[in-house]
Amino acid sequence: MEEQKTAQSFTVPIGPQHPALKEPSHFRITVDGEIVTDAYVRLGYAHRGIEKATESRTWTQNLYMLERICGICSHIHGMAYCLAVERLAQVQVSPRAQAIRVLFAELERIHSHMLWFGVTAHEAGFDTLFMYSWRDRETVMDILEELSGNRVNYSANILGGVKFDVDKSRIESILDGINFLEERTQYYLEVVSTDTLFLQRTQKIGTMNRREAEVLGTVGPTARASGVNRDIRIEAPYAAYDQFPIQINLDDSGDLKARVLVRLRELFESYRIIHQILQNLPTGDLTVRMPRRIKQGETILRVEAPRGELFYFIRSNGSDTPDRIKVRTPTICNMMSVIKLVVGHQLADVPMILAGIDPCFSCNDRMVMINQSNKTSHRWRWEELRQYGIKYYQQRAA
Amino acid sequence: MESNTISNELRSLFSLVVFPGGCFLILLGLSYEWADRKLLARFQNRIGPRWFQPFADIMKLLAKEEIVPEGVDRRLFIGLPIVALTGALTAGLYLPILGVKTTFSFPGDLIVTLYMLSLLTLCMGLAGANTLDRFSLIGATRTLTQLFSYESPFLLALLGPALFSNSWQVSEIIAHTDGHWLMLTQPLGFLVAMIALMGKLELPPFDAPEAETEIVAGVLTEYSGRGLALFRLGKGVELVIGLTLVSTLYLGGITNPLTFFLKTLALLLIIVVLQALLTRLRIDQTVGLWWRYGSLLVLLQWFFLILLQGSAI
Amino acid sequence: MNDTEKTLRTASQLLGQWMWNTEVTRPEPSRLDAHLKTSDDLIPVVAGLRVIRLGYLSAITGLDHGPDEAVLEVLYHFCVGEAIITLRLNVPRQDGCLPSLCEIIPSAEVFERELQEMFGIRIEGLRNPSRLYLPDDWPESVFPLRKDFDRDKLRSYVTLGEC
Amino acid sequence: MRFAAMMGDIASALIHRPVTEQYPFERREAPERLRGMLHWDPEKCIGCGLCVKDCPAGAIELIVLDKKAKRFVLRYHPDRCTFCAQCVFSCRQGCLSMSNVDWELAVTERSGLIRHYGEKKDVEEVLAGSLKQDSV
Repeated sequence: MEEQKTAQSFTVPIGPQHPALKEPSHFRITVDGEIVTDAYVRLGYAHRGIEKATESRTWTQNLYMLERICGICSHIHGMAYCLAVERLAQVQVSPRAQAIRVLFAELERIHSHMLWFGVTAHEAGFDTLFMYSWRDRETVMDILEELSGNRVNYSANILGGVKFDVDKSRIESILDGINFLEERTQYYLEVVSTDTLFLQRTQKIGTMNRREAEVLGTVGPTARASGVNRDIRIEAPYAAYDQFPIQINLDDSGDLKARVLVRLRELFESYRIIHQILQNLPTGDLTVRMPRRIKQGETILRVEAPRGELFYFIRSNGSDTPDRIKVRTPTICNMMSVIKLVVGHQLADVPMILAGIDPCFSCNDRMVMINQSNKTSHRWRWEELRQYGIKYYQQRAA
Repeated sequence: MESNTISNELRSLFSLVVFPGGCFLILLGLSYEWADRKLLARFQNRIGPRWFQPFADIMKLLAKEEIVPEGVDRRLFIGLPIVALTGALTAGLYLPILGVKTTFSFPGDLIVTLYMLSLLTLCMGLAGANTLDRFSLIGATRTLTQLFSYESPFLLALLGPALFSNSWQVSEIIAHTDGHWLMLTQPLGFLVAMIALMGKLELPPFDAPEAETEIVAGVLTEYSGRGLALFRLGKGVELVIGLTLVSTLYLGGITNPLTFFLKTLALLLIIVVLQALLTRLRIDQTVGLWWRYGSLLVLLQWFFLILLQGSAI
Repeated sequence: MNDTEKTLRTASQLLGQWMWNTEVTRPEPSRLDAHLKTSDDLIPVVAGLRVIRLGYLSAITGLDHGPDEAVLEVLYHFCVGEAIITLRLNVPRQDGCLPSLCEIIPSAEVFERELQEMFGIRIEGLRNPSRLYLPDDWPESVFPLRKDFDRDKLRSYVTLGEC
Repeated sequence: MRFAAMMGDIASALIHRPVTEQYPFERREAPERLRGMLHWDPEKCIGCGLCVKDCPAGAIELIVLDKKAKRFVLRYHPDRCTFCAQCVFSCRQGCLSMSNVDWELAVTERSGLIRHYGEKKDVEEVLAGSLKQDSV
């Protein structure tokens, strides 16, 4: 991947800081005129060393750290961790707590998909759609705030159950919000499938057929938009998904339009599940007691995050801290497909294709111990930094 | 005799610096920029900036340090924004800004006006190509590509009224079209002129040259402080002049301040609605649109015009 | 017998036939662990799983059982439906080396690069063996997810750039 | 296929007020469960230290002046706090709560990022002690 500047092609760096990227990552796009001929990605700008850090924290503390792997899909991380630890500890959580977990997960999916929808519209240069979809997203944020007290990082999970109950008075307001969103989603579905100019930016862009999607290892809505029939909520129902079954949404065309449509249609499924849960909320205690030390053993837990399959491997050695927690987030699986897909497209399509997989770099990068800024903060004392600054400006003046 | 020439010169100086040139056009440009942003915000259900925001932006930029990046031609880098703004301001001298009679007038001043308007875009393209920054370079390519695609339909669309009145002098066209709403008799020309104006101003959906999600700020990526302020002022002035030009030629002329504001703001409203409704076009789509449809439509318009004129004679 | 059970039974038979002395365990109802003896077996086994379309590679986990152990453990998780088939493999701590699965499963590349830089297990046959997550100036022989990783020691590697 | 599919929304925006809230000038009432600043009730505390142990961010310090006389001071660091409310759920005595009134966290001075809860004289004693420590 040598940077070559020839007469025909040159390299456009996208990132680590770039308006198209809401999080840091570095892409090197080689273009010939406007056509992309090569692409290269460098990850790791948002590394926080979470996997290593879990080894030195207690089981309870880890819950909140893992929840902060990602700001958008925070609940699903906490939920996967709790389910895995409860399985290791052989603790049975009440059906009510499991249903509330699913309720939060689906609300989170709505907010994540709406956020993504807005970002995609923005990348396409359709700011009106972006503004309106984010305005409507506030509805689900308000519901989450009403339920848990926070708009993101709800921390609804606790080892052995959930923290927040859903009472009668809240059910009403949630349903009101969900009904409003359902109406709006129908409208957006119509907009994205009929607006000529938006279709010009999404139709037949970044097409990936089913075989490619499988070979490139894509997961979640990105894979489902290419017709790969894979959804952990259906394949291996966790929490309360066995009582509230989901129906899969597939699309065969595999282009950006399909990815938009699949995600929007998934929202309807979420609305339906939320209706069902609120109408048939099981009874039971919210929490059960959890031991501070977790029995020795290993477990694997897979859940369907808004972006796709999230994989947790947890190993306990019987103490109050985990031995190893391995997290494989969905974006890492989808990222490689972007690199393959952008080649041959216009430069203008790159942000769209990238947005199409709903990348989450914070999810992606989570494992390094000491990052650049941390490193310098050990070494650069204030005085040194001041001296450096003085020297730099002296040199510049000279 | 002596005093007469002095007062003449003073009058020229006044019209160059204060009204309609210079200060007044700049203020008007910033106000129209605010109106554009505010309306767009309201269409998107937002509050939008307050009336002084564009002024505050320009003040802040003018007060800031101007960074000249390495590897650029310094004189060009500093000179281009000035030329761009001057070009835009000069164009205003041949137009009935605020409904007042044009300051300068000579046969063929319409062509000069159009050329002066293109000068800004050319300067921006050159400014982008001048820097080593890749985003600027791509922005410059796109700016110039777009210029070549909308320029000829725009020119042809604006020459339609000139053909109608058999003159290429703005003041004569005004006199001839007074009261004639040419947008009704030449709807295709009007449509093309409006949309080409949006392309000229690089407003959405024709904002590919400065598409922030792809190439940051396009040609202006490396500009900061004074240079950026001047380019933005130039854009604001161009907005006013473009609106004035189209309303003069197609909306039955401008004779007093009231009609000026009514007609230009009505056009602005149309532009803002289009901005809110449309998705950004890729550069290949923009070029395709202009060469495939824009030019064809305007040629069709000319065809009818010539037929009509021929039959009238 | 449900689908998961059927799948796991097939996998169990397959792995038993391919690896005559592979130890197959069932730690959880939906899981099957196959302990491979040598890294030479890895490619044939994975190819076998691919041939009968048994699962997709979901993740590769590295495990360090403590600084005293002479080996690291690598886990390849293949998922199909609810079933998870895990291939477990011991790799020497010093100069450990594994063949790359990229030929059979292209998406394995990122997981392998991650394993390589986090655990110091060399992966042979990677098209692009460069760093995935770690900074470019990260010291060569420091592997953050090993248990003997010492944060304080790392600081001694970090040099202040020339100002 | 049609142009301008969002015309409806744009037309309706003309009659609808903007949804943006001008925050410092108009404040929405916080929901009941909003997790703002941590509040502590010294009466009920038995000094078990579970909150300190479970806090994932190390935002709570419990300073024991006299365990028998139940003289405790809780030092709380809002800047470290992640507002997860684990401490509230860990506390078996129910002496911790998160306020839905006291949630505007921005401060102009660093000293605002450390809070001491407890009896007045105990807090003073701790503050005097900590000042002495700093000067050493």
